Amino acid sequence: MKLLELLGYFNYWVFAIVLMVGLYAVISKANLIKKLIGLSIFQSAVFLMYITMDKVEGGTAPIIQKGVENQIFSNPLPQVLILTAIVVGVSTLALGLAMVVRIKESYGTIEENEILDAD
Amino acid sequence: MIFVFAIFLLSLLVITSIAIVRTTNLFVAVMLTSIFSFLMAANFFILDAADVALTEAAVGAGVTTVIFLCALALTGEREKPRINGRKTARVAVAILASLMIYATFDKPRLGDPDAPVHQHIAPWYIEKTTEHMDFPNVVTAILSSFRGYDTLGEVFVVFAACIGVLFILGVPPPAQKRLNKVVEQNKGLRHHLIPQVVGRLVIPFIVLFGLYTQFHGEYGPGGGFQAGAIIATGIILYALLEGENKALQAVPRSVLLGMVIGGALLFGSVGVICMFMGGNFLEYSVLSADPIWGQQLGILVIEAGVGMAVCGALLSIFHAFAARENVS
Amino acid sequence: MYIVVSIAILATMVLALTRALMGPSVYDRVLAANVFGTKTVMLLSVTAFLYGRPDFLDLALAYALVNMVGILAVLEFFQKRSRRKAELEDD
Amino acid sequence: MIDILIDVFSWVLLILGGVCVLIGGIGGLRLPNFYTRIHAASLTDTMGAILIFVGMMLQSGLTLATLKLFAIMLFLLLTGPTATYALANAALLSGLKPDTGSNHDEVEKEEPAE
Repeated sequence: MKLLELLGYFNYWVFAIVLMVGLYAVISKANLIKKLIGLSIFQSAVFLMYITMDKVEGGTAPIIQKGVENQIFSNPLPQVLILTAIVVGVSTLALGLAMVVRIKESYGTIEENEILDAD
Repeated sequence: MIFVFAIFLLSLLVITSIAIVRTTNLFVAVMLTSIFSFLMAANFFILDAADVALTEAAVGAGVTTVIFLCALALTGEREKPRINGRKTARVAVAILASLMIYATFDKPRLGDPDAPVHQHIAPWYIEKTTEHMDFPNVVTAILSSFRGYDTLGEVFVVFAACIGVLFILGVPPPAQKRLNKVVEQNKGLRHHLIPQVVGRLVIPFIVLFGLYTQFHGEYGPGGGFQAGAIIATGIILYALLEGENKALQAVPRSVLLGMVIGGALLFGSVGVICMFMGGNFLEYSVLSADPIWGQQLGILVIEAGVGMAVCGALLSIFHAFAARENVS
Repeated sequence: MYIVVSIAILATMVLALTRALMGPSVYDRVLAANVFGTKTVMLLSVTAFLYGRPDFLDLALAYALVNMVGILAVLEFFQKRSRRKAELEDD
Repeated sequence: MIDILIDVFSWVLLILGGVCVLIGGIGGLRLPNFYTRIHAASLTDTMGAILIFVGMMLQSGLTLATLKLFAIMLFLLLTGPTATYALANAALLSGLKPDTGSNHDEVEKEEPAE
């Protein structure tokens, strides 16, 4: 495979790496807020993969310009999915943070191991 | 040529994500998360996703950072490093990463026109948008009319999350945490006169730009979700500069809840009205004699509903967190 | 010609990112985030021209407006923390 | 003839803007303490923004894009320095003393804000 061929897969490799970095944060970090940050990184990696799939060689964004004829457009469908997913992601993140605040107030700590001991 | 940009920005993305996970100071992690969202928006734009980049910009820069910081103010800022369990987690993650990278080799190359993704339904959408709706932005057409039912579900998810946060943070904190002295007026950035003056100058433009994005959704990148986030960011800026109480006077809590409920209700009622007029649920072409104008009218009203719901939800979430800080 | 400008902006982004990662005090990181924000605005507008789609400047305009909120939120957070520290001392 | 002149002038402005932005980045990295870095980064920020956006405005002639470019430049000029001012103010208030040059030999003490 020549280099240019390999570069075509670079986006997917970055997706795999950022996904795993997010997963690592969720698994190995005890602090609940760090877990939520890891979760949002995990989510952004998934968004990146969807949007990488929609790019068409030489295509522009799927907004039809009046004058231009037979334009190649990138695929609009993944963009619609991700557009709503970002806003939903933020509101669920806010829900998670609200729970973390309540855990801090009742347990006095947000380190996972200390919470388990307190139970 | 876009490969140069894409590779450059994506490698920055990887570096930032690794740096986020490694720092122990949570505040630094939040700052790096805002840089992470800047990079995501730039990547989305380079990969031809203008609407998504605008959403990531409107939501990532303003609302996410503010919500994280409000939560950090209520919980500790320092993270205690964990000693055991690091080795196994790293090995497991490394194996998974190599498996996934191995799996990516039979994916279509970036930008490959005859990839299966592009054959199935996308060309149909692009043709039908000019035929049914006759406006340029295909993404808004799919979002609000072809896939209107899913967007309705999304608005209800945002609504549920907002109600969830209000329930969770509605309970007053346990008594001993409450500061006995009278809560001095939250003056926002007190002695920063210049940001207040410039903020007072910029906030109307932010809200105006939010409304522009709301109604410009058909012709360029924009729509309800982005507009709601931008307007919420403008009012959050007002709350930061003038103090949270004055922001509550400007947009009281009842109005916020009314916006959240009203937006979701507006969306659903447009669907029901379509059924009354003979079409099926969320089929806007029956709304008026000329089907194309019916579609455009329906989409306009729905985007307004989505914008109201998202703006109300994000703002009431912010006020729920900010009110908590005064008390505890 | 836009490519030259965009490469310069990308290079500055890398420098700002290294300052964000290395920065000794926390305010260096906030400064790096601020510089990064303005560079993103410039990169978006230059790329909009590079792609020949100048109607996408709305993104850069949105970013130019929203960029300040993050920075002021951080400073508000610090002000509250120092105020709370002062209260703890005199309590 | 006139549009060649405009083209050349806008390229010169664009390149100057790029160089100015680059200098800001390098300055932000190499300067010793916080206040010199903030000085370097914020100054070249606004200057680079002016140069690049005026260069692009010349390039795009009298269209809607020029108006948008002008609006972006205006808001960048408004919000950029304000954010930097608020940052420097907060740093000063939280006890990060600027190095007044008198105590050059003293090693830069660890900022209390960390």
